[in-house]
Amino acid sequence: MVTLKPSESYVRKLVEEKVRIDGRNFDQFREIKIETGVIENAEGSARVRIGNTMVIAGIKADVHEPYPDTPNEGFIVVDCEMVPFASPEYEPGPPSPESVELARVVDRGIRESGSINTEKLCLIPGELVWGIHIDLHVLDNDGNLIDAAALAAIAALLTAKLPLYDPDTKKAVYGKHGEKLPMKDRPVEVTIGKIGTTLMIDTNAEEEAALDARITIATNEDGNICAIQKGGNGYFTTNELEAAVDLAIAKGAELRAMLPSL
Amino acid sequence: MVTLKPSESYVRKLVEEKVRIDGRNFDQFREIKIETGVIENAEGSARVRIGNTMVIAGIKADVHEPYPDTPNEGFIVVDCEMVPFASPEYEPGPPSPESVELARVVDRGIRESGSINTEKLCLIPGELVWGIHIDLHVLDNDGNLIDAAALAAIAALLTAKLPLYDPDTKKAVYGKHGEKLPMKDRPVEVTIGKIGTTLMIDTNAEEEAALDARITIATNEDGNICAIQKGGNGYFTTNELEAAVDLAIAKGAELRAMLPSL
Amino acid sequence: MVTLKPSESYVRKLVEEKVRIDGRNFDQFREIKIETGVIENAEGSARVRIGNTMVIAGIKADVHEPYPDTPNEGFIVVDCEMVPFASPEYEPGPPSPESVELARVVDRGIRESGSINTEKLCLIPGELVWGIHIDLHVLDNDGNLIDAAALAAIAALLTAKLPLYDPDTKKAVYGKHGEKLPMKDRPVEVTIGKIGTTLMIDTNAEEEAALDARITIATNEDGNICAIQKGGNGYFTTNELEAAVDLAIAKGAELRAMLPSL
Amino acid sequence: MSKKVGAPEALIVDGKRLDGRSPNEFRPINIEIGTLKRANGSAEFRFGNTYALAGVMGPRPFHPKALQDPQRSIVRVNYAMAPFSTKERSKPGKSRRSTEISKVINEALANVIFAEDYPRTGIDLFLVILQADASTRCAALNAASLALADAGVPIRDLVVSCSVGKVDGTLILDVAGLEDNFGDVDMAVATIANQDKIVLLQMDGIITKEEFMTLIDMAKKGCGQIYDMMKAKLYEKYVATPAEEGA
Amino acid sequence: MSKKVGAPEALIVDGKRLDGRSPNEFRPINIEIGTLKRANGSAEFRFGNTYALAGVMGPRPFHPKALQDPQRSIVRVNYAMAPFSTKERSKPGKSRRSTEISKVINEALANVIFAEDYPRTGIDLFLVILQADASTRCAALNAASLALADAGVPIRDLVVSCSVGKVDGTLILDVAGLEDNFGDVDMAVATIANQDKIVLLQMDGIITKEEFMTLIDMAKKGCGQIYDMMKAKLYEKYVATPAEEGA
Amino acid sequence: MSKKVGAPEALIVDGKRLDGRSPNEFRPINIEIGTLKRANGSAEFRFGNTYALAGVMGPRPFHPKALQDPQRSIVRVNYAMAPFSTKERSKPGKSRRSTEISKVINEALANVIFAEDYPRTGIDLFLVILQADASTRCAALNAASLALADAGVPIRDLVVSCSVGKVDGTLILDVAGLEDNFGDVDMAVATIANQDKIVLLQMDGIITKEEFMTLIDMAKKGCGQIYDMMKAKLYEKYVATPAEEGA
Repeated sequence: MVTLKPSESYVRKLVEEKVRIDGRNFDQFREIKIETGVIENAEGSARVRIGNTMVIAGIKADVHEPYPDTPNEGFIVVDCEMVPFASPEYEPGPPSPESVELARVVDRGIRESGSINTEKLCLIPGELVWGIHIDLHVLDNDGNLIDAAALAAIAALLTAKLPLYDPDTKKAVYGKHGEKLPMKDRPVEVTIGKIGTTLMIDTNAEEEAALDARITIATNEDGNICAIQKGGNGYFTTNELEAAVDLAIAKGAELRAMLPSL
Repeated sequence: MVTLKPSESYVRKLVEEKVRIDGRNFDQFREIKIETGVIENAEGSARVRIGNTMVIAGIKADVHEPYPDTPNEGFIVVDCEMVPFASPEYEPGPPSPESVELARVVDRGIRESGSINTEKLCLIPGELVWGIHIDLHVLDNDGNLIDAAALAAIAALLTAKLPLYDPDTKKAVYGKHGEKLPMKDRPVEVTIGKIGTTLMIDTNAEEEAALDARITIATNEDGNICAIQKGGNGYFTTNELEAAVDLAIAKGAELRAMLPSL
Repeated sequence: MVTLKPSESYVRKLVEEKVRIDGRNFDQFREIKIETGVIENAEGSARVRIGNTMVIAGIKADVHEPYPDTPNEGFIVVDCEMVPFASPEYEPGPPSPESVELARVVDRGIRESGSINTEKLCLIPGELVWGIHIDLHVLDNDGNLIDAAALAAIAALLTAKLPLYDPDTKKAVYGKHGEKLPMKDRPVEVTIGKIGTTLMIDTNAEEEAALDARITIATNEDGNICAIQKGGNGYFTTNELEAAVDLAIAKGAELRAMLPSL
Repeated sequence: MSKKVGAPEALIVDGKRLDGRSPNEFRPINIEIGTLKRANGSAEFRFGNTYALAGVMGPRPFHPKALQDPQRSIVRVNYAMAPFSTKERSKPGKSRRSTEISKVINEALANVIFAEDYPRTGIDLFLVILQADASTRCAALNAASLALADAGVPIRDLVVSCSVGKVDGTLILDVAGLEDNFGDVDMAVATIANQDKIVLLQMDGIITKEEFMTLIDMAKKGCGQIYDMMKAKLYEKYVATPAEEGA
Repeated sequence: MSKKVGAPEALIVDGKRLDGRSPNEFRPINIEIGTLKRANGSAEFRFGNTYALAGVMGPRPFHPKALQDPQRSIVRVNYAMAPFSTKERSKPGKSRRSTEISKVINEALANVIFAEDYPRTGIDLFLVILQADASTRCAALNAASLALADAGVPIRDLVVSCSVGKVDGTLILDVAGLEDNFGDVDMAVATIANQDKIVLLQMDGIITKEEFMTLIDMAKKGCGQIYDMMKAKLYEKYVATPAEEGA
Repeated sequence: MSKKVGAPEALIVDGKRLDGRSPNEFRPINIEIGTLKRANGSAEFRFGNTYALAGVMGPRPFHPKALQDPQRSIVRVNYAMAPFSTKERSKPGKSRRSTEISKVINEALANVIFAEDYPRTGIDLFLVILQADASTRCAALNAASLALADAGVPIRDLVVSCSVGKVDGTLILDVAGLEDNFGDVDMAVATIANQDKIVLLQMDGIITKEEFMTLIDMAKKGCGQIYDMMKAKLYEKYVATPAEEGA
């Protein structure tokens, strides 16, 4: 059921009084649930709920030619479908800019952290490699989609098993799961929202309607930064950026602790 | 020239009085004309007229890789173009749901009856096969398109000759017709319309505007059913379904008698 | 900055008095500037300005399979992008009919004149050839786009150098320019506009809004015709056609004199 | 026809199907209602590994305005497979198959929706197959009916659907993946509640008239069983819960 | 240039063309008017194996309303090849070629249609090439003119079209398939009736000015012949039939 | 990770970059304003071989009318690569990359455009990369700011942008092509004028917090330098020219 949106100005007024619309602390997540293995047909899958937000990630692997500049490495592709029942604002049709951005930001966290050993995804050097499709299905959008999607993606990857490879047909054999994906890191993304001069994590849909700007910071197992994306029509100062990085590192560690181990 | 549509309610009232708008019996076709070989560039072709409805089917064959799950068999593809001069309701653009449904229902009749021996369309096992394109062009829509299109498709297939295959270039040589298509059966489709509690075949455009529901039943040479599609916003009872099957078998035999022999 | 359009009727009235809106003679070009080598990443490039009209042509070459009917020849492809800042009438999206026509008319002048020795673009007979992409970017449209685009295309081709071909990878190596393109002719296109009974060359945007018809005539080095395209909602008489051909040959020679030599 | 790649030796062994079921037995059926928070109504329906999720948006003002129907709500159905729902990844986006299935599901539901109660509006049904193991259109249609009920859209009664078929010469209920791929006949049927009103019917494969009539009978009985389960679940959710009493 | 794959030895042998015609001779021309029942006007035009079918829908209210022209009817032309019209199957849908041909046919017809008689309406011309053996745009344009007349759309006069060309050094009328593929010059011309008003002109291939002027002359004469045939057929259909007398 | 195909031996040799620059040095910057005649405003911006062209159309009435915003102008940004801008030809048309870049550039400019001054209108910014050698979004954004100023669209101040990065362990300003392809970190930053207001920030690659803060500092200084150049060029064009005095 749709909840009535408190007006943007009400959210902003509360924030000025240092209160969040749902009573949380500014550095506090809503309840997070991670379920893996929810889709048997997928090589790996995860359903992540952050409050009322729900995203499913499914991993499919297939045999492909490598990209010309990395002839001995497999590759990943991230796609995002925002199912139109996830938000009254969504419409059927080609991916919106928001959907494209989401997929690309999740992709960068996984790719730039080096979390997948793509060299181990090579089947025949220069000829055939595993292509890993990460499909994100946004099923319920109550804010903070990027963090939920990134979390679903890495949880699905960490529990994924490749299909078998049949050297005779040079094709994948599905339904008989083989080795685990060669994972090297567990990047997570934390998005920090800004309303007025206040920073907060895990914004819900009401808060996002009132947001000045947001910044998504992906961090890796070492606590280093591996990707950043600023969004929204506002700005960040240097001090705000530093505070955001600190939040991302600390809260990223919290998220990582919920993930399956490497 | 466009004919004025009698109102839907007038058609329905007549049917209650057991009269059709054009005076036919409920189990009576309009005049049917089947001409084959109307397009010389096609491997096979047929123009079918049922009353004022006119459909052309053209067969083109080309050399393709087989589908992975049938490596030693050729395949068929059915496409439908509803040319926008065929009805005031048609518009240029991507195929409408009606057009997609038509192509798929015609496809199923041909495919499920096993009418084409796809194994004989294999050129090099696992490598190259004949792909048979059946293109349906709806030129005039005065109702009962599915039956007309299915009839045009099977008439075109029955009279089609494959191009020659050049083993050196592994390509088709057009313009020099080779063997006939390996046909095994002559499926036809009969669509039964329902207005109120009355069933009827070969509905014209006026009747279709007043239709509650319709059911298309494909039957084969043996008088068995090989595909069914119910359409429209209404329902059929079990008794109505049985009556529809009986009509489809009896009337299907009539249609089949007009076709070229196997 | 946008200039205010004089009304169509004013342009026509002036023409009746044998005067052009910008004071030129009817057989006189505006100032023409041709710069080549403006895009280093391209194999060849040219920026052409005719008055306020500006078009950039960029040449890219890549290794492709040949077309089936010319197994031992390379090929050309011409594409046109009318950037929406070039005219208040342009919109983002798929190419307009005007854009498609422009690309095809430029293509025909180059192709039909035999200006490129496509046999010399063969790398492995029947297997691999150079495909030459000519991309036209219309940046400012103040009329006479076709002549400007054709001029940019041939200037870019005449100064283009192929990438190196690596026989091991069967791929192009970019950034290390190899041989010049095998050019045999220097076709140019001259478009003659008609307002009332007056013919004129190099119409500007104001004149084009008032045009009855236009005809584009491509001529080659020998002064013969190699492609013609009539456009617009009006007609030409035989006498007008003859006068147009004479103009195209004479003015084509003027344009050709501005081009790099073969 | 030659055996297809991947076909099992037999689909019925000692009277039992590959997953151990008897011919006239459903796979485990799982129903959840109201699983989505932002949709106006939602439901999940599973036949074994076939997993469908339905969400309803609306009734809401239809856009663009020029296409509103002043007499009734415009119902649109969008059936789609998640890319990870199948063994080989399904390409996202509309296919001819999904267009056809959306159409027949829409026509089936048209029998029960009081669209005339909401002129100028649109009701959008989005049906997502999260996992596919045959009978996906039946699962999607059942989820759709429940989602409409959950959204409070007035309907005459629930449309319910199941599949029947023929494998190795045996007539079966609730066709599963391998039975669909390698069997003889696959037929999807939907009825209004447990009434003799068939609102969806699609069949592939060769069959005699007698077999067809038997399958219709099996399907109607199957639909009746599903109707009972769906009603029970709605009752449990909307009537039997203390939360509702307090409302 | 090397000989193209499939090219015949010669296109002219003993002064005769491959199909036995003399250089200045048409293929058999076949005209049918009013072949479609649901279109507002229709016609077929054949040059030998080239077979074009035209249908007119309208004048009818233009949609969307916001784009109506309060001064005149908006004429749209849609030229398309049936997939089975060519030896190798043509992919359905718009191509750059079909876009260009639709544009030049529209411009040619703009010379004769009294579009200002029907403000706020649209006139849609759908031209289908059922079989292609060169000169398809000429056949389509002739069919279009006749379909407009059949629809009762007021026109100044018929636009008529034929092709001319040059093969093996010989100037020819009505270019056929192999002559188009392997000849030197192909030129499509259209005139208003038998007047010296050229409303469509497209040429490919190298030619001198003198040859060009000769081709223009041949084309005009050819168009005149076609004009007579088209007028005769219209007369036969609309004036000479007893049915009309009774009306 | 194995070395990528085409990677140079080293990106920094003797403290100098491949093109001879020191780490904190820009490539030659070239700015032209008002290069287009038909656009309402235009500008070119080059970092070395990276060559961006921006044109503004509007403010002009927004179409379709139903989507006009009665409170403000709707700003649309369209970033695109010319097919010949890259070594391997770029396929024309929208890509996911161009969609994302258009979005972040739009959000950056939203900080400065007084969109509320032009209700019911649209402002369209078309950004074309004519040649790509990394930092294309920065060049495009700088060109966009200048084109807005040239068009007379009221803005709070110029948005200015540059890239920073890390190659071979060294932090650098203004990332060029090979440094982007084979370096460790690439980061695009934009600020409002020379203020501590970061309106665009995208980073790829692994970096510590300390390095990140240093890069932010380098980027802000770089943006300040570009701001001075852009202002000087605007002054030169609009204030210092005798033509303006006469106006």
